[in-house]
Amino acid sequence: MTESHQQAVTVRFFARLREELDTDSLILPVTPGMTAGTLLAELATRGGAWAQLCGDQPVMIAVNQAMAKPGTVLSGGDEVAFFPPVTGG
Amino acid sequence: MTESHQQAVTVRFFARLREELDTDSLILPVTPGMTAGTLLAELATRGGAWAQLCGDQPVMIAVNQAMAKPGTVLSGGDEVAFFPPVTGG
Amino acid sequence: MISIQQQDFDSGAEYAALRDSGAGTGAIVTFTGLVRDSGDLEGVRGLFLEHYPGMTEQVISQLVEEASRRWDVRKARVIHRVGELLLSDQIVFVGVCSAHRGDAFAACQYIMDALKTSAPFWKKEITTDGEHWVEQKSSDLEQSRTWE
Amino acid sequence: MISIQQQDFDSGAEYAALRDSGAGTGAIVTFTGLVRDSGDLEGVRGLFLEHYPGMTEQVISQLVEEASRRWDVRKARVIHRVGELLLSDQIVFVGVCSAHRGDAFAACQYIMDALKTSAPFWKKEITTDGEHWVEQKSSDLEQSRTWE
Repeated sequence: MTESHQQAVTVRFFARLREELDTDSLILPVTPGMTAGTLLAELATRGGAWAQLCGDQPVMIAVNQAMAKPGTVLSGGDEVAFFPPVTGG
Repeated sequence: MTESHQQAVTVRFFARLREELDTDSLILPVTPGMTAGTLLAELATRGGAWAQLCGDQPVMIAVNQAMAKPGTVLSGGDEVAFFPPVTGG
Repeated sequence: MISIQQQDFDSGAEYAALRDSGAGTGAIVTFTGLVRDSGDLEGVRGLFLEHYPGMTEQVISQLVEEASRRWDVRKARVIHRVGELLLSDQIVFVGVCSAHRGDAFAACQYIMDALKTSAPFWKKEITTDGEHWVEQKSSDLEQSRTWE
Repeated sequence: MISIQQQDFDSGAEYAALRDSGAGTGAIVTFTGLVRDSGDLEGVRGLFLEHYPGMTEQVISQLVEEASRRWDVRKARVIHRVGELLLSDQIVFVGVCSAHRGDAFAACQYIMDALKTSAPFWKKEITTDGEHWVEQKSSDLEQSRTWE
């Protein structure tokens, strides 16, 4: 099944998550009203390293390159990113 | 009358005070127990521009190049300085 | 102006550019962060810094805007390096020009504190025994919250 | 190191010297003060700075010692110019190296705030209409008291 751009989101991973999931990015379908938190929970059900997305360690969320919360509602075309707490500077 | 070094203090003036008193420094006799404040009051009795030493504008005091208070007791050989609040930096 | 770059920067040249910010500037505060042994691991040789291209620049630019709303900021400059860095290398530069020193100190420290907790950079320590992602320090979070 | 001098200074060279302070340094904060129109008088062309030779160095050196007692200070540098200065000229430089950024910011700002109220320097503004001794600002006194 092909998803049109309007019904899909790009999901990106960074740093430790990117390494442990062995994944830079995914294109996933998005359903109306779906939140970043729901997407995260869905990914966690993949098991293995993915389970940590809903584990003890905090996961930060960005939507369209701005910090977001689990409750942020997603739309087709959005870029969603999941990453560990930042440690720059 | 000649004062020995042990019974005299050097008094220095800076900035606005130096200009208005038209005086860089003085050598003055010091009596036992004399304080910086007493010396200041004595100088103020000279009248004219000197009266401002006990006037409305604050006068700061240093003894031997360290900030001091009117109550600081003077000894022969001390260097006493009077100046306006500082404005560096 | 905000730069994310692999190459080193010249703090002297950055200062000179900040100074050229008009007659109203009375105070320039700069912060430079260097790679040091964090003390968490033995035998640290250096760091690898990853970032989220695009978002990083956007977040820092919002921090500079927020600082400019809170304080008098005549000019601000942020440089953050990414990639591999060795001990004592420069990592980050934040420079702020202001009319007054209190504003320059506060704006510079605010940008730096907020960058630490909200700009998407991640550090990996490279030690003689291998690599290790650095965990966020709770002291950085607390320092950033003092500005809220 | 503390210098009171008529000649200008090179902030880039001062930064480079501070950076050369050992592997424990993680943060360098510098403050530079420039001559600006204080707004108290019209047509300011520059400043004349007088100081109390000997006492000035002693007071600043005590401020640096006090800062080193309160915070982690690996290296500190203070330069203050005296004599005639023009608008936009550099007046003062304070640079501090520390392991941590909070300490570097605090020590640098403390030294600068305390210098403003306790180091014997006096500024005279030179305007197109004549000269005028600058009065101490109550905001400087208050800023210095926040450290007590």
